[in-house]
Amino acid sequence: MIQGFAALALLLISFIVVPLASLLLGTSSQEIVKYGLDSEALYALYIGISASIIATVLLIISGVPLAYLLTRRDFKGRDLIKALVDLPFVIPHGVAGIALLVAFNSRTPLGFILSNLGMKLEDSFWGIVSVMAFVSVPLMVDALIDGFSGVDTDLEHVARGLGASESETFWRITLPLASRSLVTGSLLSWARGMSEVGALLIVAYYPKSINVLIMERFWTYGLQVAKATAIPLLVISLTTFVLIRRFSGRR
Amino acid sequence: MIQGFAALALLLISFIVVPLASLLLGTSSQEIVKYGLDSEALYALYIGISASIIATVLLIISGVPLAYLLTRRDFKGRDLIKALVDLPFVIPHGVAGIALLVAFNSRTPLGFILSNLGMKLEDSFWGIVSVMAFVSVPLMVDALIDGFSGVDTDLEHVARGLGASESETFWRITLPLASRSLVTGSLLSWARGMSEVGALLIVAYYPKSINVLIMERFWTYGLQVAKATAIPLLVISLTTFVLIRRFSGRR
Amino acid sequence: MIELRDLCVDLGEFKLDEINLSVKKGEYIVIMGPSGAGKTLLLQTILGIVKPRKGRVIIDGRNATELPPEKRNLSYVPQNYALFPHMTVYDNIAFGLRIRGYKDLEIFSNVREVSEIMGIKYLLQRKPSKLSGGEQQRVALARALVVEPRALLLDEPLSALDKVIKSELQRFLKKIHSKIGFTAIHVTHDFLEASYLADRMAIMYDGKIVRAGTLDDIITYPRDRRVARFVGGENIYHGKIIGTKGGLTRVKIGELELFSIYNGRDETLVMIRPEDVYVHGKMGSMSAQNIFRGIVEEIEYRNSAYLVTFNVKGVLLRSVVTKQALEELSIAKGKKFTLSVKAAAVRIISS
Amino acid sequence: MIELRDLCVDLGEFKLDEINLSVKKGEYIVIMGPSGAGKTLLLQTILGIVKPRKGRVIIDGRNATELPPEKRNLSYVPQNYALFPHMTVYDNIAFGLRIRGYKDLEIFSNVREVSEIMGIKYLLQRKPSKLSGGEQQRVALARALVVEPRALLLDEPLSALDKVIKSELQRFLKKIHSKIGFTAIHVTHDFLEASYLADRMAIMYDGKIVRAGTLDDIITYPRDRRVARFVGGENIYHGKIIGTKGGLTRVKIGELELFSIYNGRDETLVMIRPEDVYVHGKMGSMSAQNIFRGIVEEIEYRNSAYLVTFNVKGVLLRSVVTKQALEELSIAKGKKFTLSVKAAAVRIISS
Repeated sequence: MIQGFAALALLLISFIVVPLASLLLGTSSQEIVKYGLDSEALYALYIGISASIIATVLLIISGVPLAYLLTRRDFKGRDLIKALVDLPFVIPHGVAGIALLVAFNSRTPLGFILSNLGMKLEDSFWGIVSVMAFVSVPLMVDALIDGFSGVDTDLEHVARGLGASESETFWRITLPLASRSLVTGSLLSWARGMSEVGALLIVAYYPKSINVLIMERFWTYGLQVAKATAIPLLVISLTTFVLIRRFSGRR
Repeated sequence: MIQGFAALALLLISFIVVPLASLLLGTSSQEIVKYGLDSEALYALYIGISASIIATVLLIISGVPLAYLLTRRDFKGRDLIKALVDLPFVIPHGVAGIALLVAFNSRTPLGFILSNLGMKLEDSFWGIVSVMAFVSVPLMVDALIDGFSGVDTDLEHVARGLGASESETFWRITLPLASRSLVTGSLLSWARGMSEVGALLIVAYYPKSINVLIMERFWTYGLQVAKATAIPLLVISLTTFVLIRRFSGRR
Repeated sequence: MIELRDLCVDLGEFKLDEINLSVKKGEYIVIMGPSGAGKTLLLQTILGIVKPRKGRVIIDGRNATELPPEKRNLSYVPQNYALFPHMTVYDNIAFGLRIRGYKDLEIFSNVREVSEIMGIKYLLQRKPSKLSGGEQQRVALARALVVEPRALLLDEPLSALDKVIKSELQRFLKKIHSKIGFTAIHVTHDFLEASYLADRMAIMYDGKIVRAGTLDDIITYPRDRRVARFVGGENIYHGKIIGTKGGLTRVKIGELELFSIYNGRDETLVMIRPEDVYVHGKMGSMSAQNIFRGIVEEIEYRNSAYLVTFNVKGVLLRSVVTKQALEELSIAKGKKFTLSVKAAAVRIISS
Repeated sequence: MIELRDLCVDLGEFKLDEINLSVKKGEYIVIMGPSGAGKTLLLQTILGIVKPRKGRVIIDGRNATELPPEKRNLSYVPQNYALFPHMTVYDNIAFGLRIRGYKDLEIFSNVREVSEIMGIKYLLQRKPSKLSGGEQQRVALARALVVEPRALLLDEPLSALDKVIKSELQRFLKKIHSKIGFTAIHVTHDFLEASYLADRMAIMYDGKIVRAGTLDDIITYPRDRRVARFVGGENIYHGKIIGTKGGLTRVKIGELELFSIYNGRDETLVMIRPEDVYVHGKMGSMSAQNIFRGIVEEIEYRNSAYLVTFNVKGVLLRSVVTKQALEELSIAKGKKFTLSVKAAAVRIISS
């Protein structure tokens, strides 16, 4: 049995490794410099990276409270909210873009207010941020739920008994002990933002982020140019991946 | 502290709920019938659904052995393989498509063999299957790893002592007890396949699967038509989501 | 002083049902019971983590039922000690003082003092993960005691420890208590631990305190079959009250007739503790009201003593015997001995 | 018959180091040791789940070291019983027979027979999750015994159980063993459990068997301080050999001088088990070589008996005393008594 198992397992591993290796090894450094690091590509990288960072920061600010409440408070509808958080996992990417556009485009009341505040959704930097935040919600919140669940509530009970209020306990005990999960969640959420393209093609083609640029170059110039353009992004993703595994203690 | 936390948490939840609700509630049934259930859309749904099912079946066949080996055998490089399995998580979707195309297009030796076997990658049904399988690998394998890890090895040891070989033990004890995880993994992997669009736009625009069709209609006819086309897919995704949560015993 | 009045709590599968208990200043109370009896829940309710559905928690005469935990001044010592893993031992002990806004110098001298008492001065700069189980317990006690709490709430502080370390820590706990004289509410499922440490004990079943009192009160008159079994009663029988004679109750167990000083109804349970069955070599002066002959059926070694099972008219009666007695009386399987049991040792348990 | 010869295993933080042990047919062997000693690893190596780095496992005279578990015919009963949760009790018990290709009718009659012996016929159609701890243990034993294994490997089958249930199951295990006479290798950290069940026992520390023998062998002469502590030695002292006299060794503990039948070097450890310290009311005929007076310092209740601490010239000596003796001799704090210890009970442990 084990030999057969090993053969099938090897097949699956190759299916992941071969494409990535072909892409990384099959591109010359001249091509990478020419198409992957030209000013348009660098600007698109900058847009992608900065939008994803901002999306992640927004998710930290709103996700930490949500995850804390979900792990420390027992309230009606808690299970429903836990489910809602995971919804973006299964929403097809294009559909997610359409949903954001339907809800927040500048002709909707909410979108109107936001666009007057300089946060227009369509073809804008804030549109990119919204898309990235939307798809990353479950990653951030689930990592934080794991983190807060991993903090023994007895530690908090002891702290309370020693005179610390709930908020003192949160800042001195709970959050510091969940900090690894916060880092993991942030990296995951940042990486997920950087990987999205389907929803971006709908909500914010412009300003051109790196993912959109890769698609555009594939359609305009073909595989050769697109693959060179993709290399720097792939390297960034792989680096993030290594960091994620380090901080989450492997996995 | 708790009031502030609750406010921020509510903001995040609305950010998920409002777009999906707007999309579902803001589309009339006439529109859905006209654009979401016309023959082109139904055919595209059929393509998407069947490709995703086949991708999932292939992942079961190769993922079960891989996950079993990863949880039951201690070998050099096991941690590396566990890491490789998770790689598709962080690969930007467009880049994943490009990588698959670079490795398996019909001008590469491997792609040449495959296309002679009727499994050409570019703009073909098998291309769709490949893309969907690639992005779903971590979901399937991680679910199975969870499942197999959850089976107490003492059960297997007892069975071995009672005279069952490793393969008898696998089929009679281990796999039956991991069956929930197999179902969860399959649903997750199927749903992930159904959600992909970026890589499809690169590898297999044709035959037009539902995700590609939604993009095309958005670019050609605009938001109104695209959103109606998206509704059936969204409903399917939400149903799958409910099933996943049922089988994974809420997660 | 801590008083619990009619405390009722419902929390999923656990509950507390009309708990009444008062703990005097300096007293060491141990609450026993099997797992699932609600012992931890009781501590959490006293601490203020869990709000009761009904009833009151009164601390030093003041109704504390609605106070949050941080206003109660009770130190909690959970089973795993819950040392803050991201702080050194010093910072762990200093935590409560820092929260109270003490100055660094005061904190320093307080931590020093308590670490000296606990014998953990050499540990102050270490992280909790580097400590042994015994060291962790001492640190947890130091952290709990340095804030001079109204009471210590200890949740199974000795389980999950090796037998040898456990008995060392038990002695340490007793020593520290007699030295500092803190008030303690200690929860355990181990009767031996309780009998060693407790000034007074209470036994819980299904969220209720079914028996409270001193060790002597409880082992001599458990009042309830579960309590009898819990505190190690070995000889428990179904009996029948058949009358009275000379102010004593006559009770029959199978063919064996015994006198008891207790009263009871018709059908009843009868308990005789193994330490109350005396074995005699020759007829001497015996003050006991129940004297009969028994044949040795089995001899088991148990904890530096022997548990000898006698067959008395078909009734199996266990007696604790020392090695010395085993030798002096030449007790062996099949031999016959005179046994005596006082009427006061034949407990009638009507439940 | 199972023989282990020079067995060495390395598995992460656990190891086995030159294990030698032989278990006769029908023998009940208990292996004791603190957690982390390698007890479970030893069972897994015998079962064949773990391959040894060196040494051999010989089953009924045949080298089984390279055999996979399914060819060894050893039944494993792990701590949690590991009943197959997706099968009924009947299918659990039938599992081994089905694997062996028995016909349905044979399976039926075999399962019936073993369930009758175990008293679990009424459970056959239930799922394991519906069973109590005691029922689970019986089912696990039935499943293990129905295939008539060469030996049963039991891994802490009684820990994680309530005290009361635990002692019931202990008795059941002993009864079944004397009825069926299977060979058993039973692992535990509980000395009381071991002393109740074992024909012979072995004590493990750090992957080594440091002492093996009968209960008597081990408690009377543990040979090693850790073993002495493990088997409940209370009186362990640093002593000094000061010579011999009349064929006996003279050993000094503080100011107290004792005779021992054992030999030893200069500085040594001396152990006197609490059951070997006899207390006398009046001078009578005493055969013991060591007779001295001691003052009662403390009396502790322990497990239906009393542990009395005597101060003898500054040395604290604990003795087990029954309630009967406590009364008859009027033992109380501060009173003085004559104590005797045989020269054979003064163990010299040179380690």
